[in-house]
Amino acid sequence: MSFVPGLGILKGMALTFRNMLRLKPTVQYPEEVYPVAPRHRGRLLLLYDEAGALKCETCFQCAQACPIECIDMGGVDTRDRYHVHWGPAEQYGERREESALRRSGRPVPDPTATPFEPIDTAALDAILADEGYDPRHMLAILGRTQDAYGHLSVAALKHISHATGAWYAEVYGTATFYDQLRMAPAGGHVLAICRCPSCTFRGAGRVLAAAEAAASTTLGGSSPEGAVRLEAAACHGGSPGAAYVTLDGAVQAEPTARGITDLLTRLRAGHAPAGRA
Amino acid sequence: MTSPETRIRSLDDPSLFVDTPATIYDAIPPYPPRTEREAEFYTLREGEMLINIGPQHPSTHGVLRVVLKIDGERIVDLDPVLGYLHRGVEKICENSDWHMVISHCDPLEYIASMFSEYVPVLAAEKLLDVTVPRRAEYIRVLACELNRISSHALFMGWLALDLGGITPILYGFLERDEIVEMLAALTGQRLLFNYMRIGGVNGDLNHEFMSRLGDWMSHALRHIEDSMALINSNEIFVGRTRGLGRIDRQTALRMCLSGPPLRATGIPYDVRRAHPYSVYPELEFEIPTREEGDSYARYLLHLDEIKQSIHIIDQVLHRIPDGPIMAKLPRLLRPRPGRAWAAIESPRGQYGVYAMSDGTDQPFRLRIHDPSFFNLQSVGLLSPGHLIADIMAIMASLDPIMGGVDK
Amino acid sequence: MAEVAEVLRIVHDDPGLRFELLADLCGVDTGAAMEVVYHLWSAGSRDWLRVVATGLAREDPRAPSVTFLWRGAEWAEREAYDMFGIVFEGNRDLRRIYMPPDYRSFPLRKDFLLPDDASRSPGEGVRPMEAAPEPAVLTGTPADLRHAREATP
Amino acid sequence: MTIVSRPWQRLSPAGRVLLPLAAVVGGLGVVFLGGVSSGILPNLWSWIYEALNDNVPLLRFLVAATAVLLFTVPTAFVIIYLEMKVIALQNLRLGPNRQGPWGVLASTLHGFKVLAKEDFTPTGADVPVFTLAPVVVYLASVMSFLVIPFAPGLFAQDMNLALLYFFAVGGLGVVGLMMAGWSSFNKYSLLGALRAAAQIISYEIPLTLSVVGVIMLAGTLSLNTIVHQQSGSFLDWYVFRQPLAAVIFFVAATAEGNRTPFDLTEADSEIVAGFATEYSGMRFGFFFFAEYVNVFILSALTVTLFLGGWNAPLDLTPVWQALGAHPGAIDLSGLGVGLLIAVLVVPPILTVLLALPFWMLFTKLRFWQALVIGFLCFNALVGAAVLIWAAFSFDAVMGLLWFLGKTYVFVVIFVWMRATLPRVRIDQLMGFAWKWLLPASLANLFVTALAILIIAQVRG
Repeated sequence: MSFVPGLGILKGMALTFRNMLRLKPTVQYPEEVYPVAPRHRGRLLLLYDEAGALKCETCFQCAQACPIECIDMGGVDTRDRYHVHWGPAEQYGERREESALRRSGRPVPDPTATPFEPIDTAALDAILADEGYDPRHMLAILGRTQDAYGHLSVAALKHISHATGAWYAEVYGTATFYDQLRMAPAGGHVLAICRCPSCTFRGAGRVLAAAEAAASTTLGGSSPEGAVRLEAAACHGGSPGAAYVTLDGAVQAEPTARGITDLLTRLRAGHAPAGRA
Repeated sequence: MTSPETRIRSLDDPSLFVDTPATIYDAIPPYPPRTEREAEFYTLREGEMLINIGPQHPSTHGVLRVVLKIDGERIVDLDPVLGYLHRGVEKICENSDWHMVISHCDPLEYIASMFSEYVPVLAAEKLLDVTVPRRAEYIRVLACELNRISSHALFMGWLALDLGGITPILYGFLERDEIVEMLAALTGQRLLFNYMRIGGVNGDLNHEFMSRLGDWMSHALRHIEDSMALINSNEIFVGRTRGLGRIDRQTALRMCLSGPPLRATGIPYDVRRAHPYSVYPELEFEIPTREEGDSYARYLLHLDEIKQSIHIIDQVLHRIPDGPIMAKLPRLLRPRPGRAWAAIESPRGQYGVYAMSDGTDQPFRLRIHDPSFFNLQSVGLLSPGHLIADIMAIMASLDPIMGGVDK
Repeated sequence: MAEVAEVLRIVHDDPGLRFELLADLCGVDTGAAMEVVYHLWSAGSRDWLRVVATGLAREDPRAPSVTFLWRGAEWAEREAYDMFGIVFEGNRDLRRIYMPPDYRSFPLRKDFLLPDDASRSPGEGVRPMEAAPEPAVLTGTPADLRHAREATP
Repeated sequence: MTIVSRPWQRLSPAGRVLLPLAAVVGGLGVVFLGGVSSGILPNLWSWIYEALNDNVPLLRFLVAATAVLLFTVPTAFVIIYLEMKVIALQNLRLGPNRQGPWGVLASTLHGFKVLAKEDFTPTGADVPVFTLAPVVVYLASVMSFLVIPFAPGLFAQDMNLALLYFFAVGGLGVVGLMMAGWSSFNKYSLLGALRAAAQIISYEIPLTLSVVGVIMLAGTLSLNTIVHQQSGSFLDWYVFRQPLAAVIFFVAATAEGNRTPFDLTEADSEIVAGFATEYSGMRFGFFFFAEYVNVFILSALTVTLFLGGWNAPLDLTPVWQALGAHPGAIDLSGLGVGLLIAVLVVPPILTVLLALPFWMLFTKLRFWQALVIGFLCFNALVGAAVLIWAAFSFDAVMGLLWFLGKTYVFVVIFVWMRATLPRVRIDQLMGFAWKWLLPASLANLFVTALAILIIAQVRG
């Protein structure tokens, strides 16, 4: 195949040379911004009318009509409580993974659908009403629920999620993050150690290390046979002389590493506390 | 080389050792061949090799895998594998109402999405026997022709990019960007416009759109002409595309080609003239055709079509009447039970929809006929005997859009 | 069904008609029977010609292939087979075009059960037509409706 | 937890390397000083001095070779930046302008980024060959730097077989490409490697033959003498006596360096990235730099052979003499102490003088910013002055300027072709080499020989 590099190539080269000297249409984005047409629908923004009121009254028509169910809306009712929640986002994510998992042939673990026994929600509703269904008081709600029921059951967390409108994942996250909140019912005794700086200077660190060695578990967990459970406590600056260590709420007189180790071994051995009825 | 018995890490899960080595180069499918064509393709003679122009490849326009049987550099046979971009649009449309069909059909031919949303609207209007106001018809023609020019400008850039030229793709994008910004001023979006409605269009012409259209029309043709002069007469470009993928009239008809590949063989089949729709009968334009039917003829054809489109836009701007842009239609559309076939001339060929309605507000069946689906088929016929570099040129000149092919 | 090929050949070859351009070939499932719809165009006629081959049995729909007239119909027939299961005798290359090769059911048929994941379900996603479950009647206050998603089985 | 181990654990990994190293060096230093001062160790210094003295040429070659090797890296960076910018300007876009003023640091940052990337070895790759391929390719293109005469006295090694050495080393690059292509266990790279072999071998022949014409005229293979023979005005350059050879050389050089329109080995649209498909990180960086060093060498060789290397087009020294720009013109030593004061006083005055216009014109600028700009302008001025003074006083600097100027003109032409032309098909490539370039170079050879004989007869 033979071609003589004749006029065509040279004309092309001349054109690119001329273009090299021409003004460039590039828009330097951060400094200059290309004018967007007024009717541009690229901006997703919630419209306000001229009086400043929100134009959306959470009728969920758009979330219902959306072909790919990508609209996640949360609505506040008239008494300013955040309660109505059209949230495919939560299920959407799980649903997509679920179908992918099922298509791959693996069994589909479905924690939210695992049957959990319902609880009597009277006490829980009282706590929620008292806190005003406000998701920002989540830690207080969970603490009082644990005091009321002994531990945080899945049913309780589901109910709190529905009532306050926060996602179940958020509530579950808060419950599992703090050491003093426990999801499993505490079988045996609860040994709580304060972790504030003043107690640590007085030896709480060594006590904790000894307790973890003796109960062969870490803070927030319970010993293998469930006799003892280690938790973090808050001495609120109250412990004058020694580290603040409590066993089932009773403050320990000599909170030293050796003392606590003996206590825990006795508890785990006898599975019944010495000297407690 | 690595001997088979050494333990090979699996490609999927590096922590897993597999005894049989990961057959990276094994394009032959593990299951037995299902048809004689598959059996004949996957039996390799002496000196032949299977190579994947894989789903991720710089010059497959979208996600397309082509298994090439090559002997040295020469292609012996070719088997395109589709389905990588299949979203089941037809099944989704059967479960959504007539308005949602438009937004589902938008991303099918995403480079010219004004056409891919115009056809289901046309079919629905045939079923509903609704008359669209003339101003809406003219706006539709205006928007479609603008979109055609932007799609053709991009085509020329891609063809040159697949042949190795770096500059034409950017000149093509410059042209396309100007038009797409104009359409964004009219419709609100740059790529998937979602502008057509059953019975009319979404918004009327506004000042922003008309001013941009005005100063674009003043230099429209001159810009495209001189930016494409870079490759029109370039000896290397002509040498690579002249006589490549030559189709004669009979094979073109037998391969059900449509659009530029068919008109490049001399057959003047253009749906705007063959079966006029909307206001095209009143507009005066002619159908450019070429005789050679090879890649270079297809390339030049796109240039002529841009001239015709600019001519059409000019006429539309002079004749556009006033009046409403939407017909009076109830919010819930329940077309009469029946069937309707509607087809328009998209930049890649005849784009048709066969809509069946059973009286409910959901279409009973929505068959989408995409021109790239049939144009891509002729690659299998044209490329045996050429080199690997040529298959890129042939595919680029047929200009398939994988969104439309895989539906 | 054999006369469809005959009809198309006449329409294609007859000098008076000369419908030499196949605009579209598509499969349709009308619930009762399967159909194959051809659209043809000729320079002479003002409109498209629609040839409908109806009455194909639902269990084993068979239709003659038109690849001897139009080689381009090969992929259209492959797609009809892939989506409806219509077997076109005479097509050299009748295999699935969109679905993965080990896919067992035909998605666009009316008895295809969408929510059930067809590729893994024992019934291959096919639900007997007559046993279509009637939609569960939703009772209770709007609050219950809010969690209707959990309520339905 | 003894005292020693506690700080050792706290040391960072780098610390664990440097600490013992410092200890060892310190110990040796102490031992060496002690030995020398106490006379136990003989005075090493004189021994080293004699060793260096008697093999100066070897030392000169070592220093020159390392200098040239180090010089290739900035050349590659400059050419990469040049290509990015020129192609961008021709594509009607701005090109890199965020890294440094006008994006000057783009290519250096590109180099460091490539250095930082993980270089992954694909499964099934032939590991030793895979890792050595980039080294072979890079060395092949860099070794031919040794032969190029940059300026009258400035060259690494003046071999009398310079051209033969150049083509021998150039051929080595193909071996590297084949190694890369074969060992990466990937069909695309195999195809790329085979194409590279076919292309470079079939273009090596016209390249070499076109140069033989020049050799016949010059009579030597040494590039230095060739450049010396082209001194005088630009009419003595060989391009006017060997025009066809120059064209053939340039076209064959484009194919030799895998540049567009012959860049089939790394054809993006066909075989993904050719032989370099499986390479990432610094290994790919070597291929990348080798390509641009090749561009520089080929244009340098074109300039040396056909455009008179470092000779100026017109010998204007008498004109400069008349203008008083002879080496001794500016004699600063006469100032004596005044020179010291000038060095202290002149820069700040000039900086302020240069800063004033900026400060007055741009109200946004604060005074210290204007001062900085003034200082930069002052530096630019002084640098230009020194450069001009050096150019006129040493002909090596003037020669280097001319040589680099001409070479970068050709580099820009290579880049210009890359922006404009599409790629050639493999059979067109082969056909062009064997059917057009080879006969042309043979014809050129024949005509040159005939011309020499006739001129010899005429001059008798």
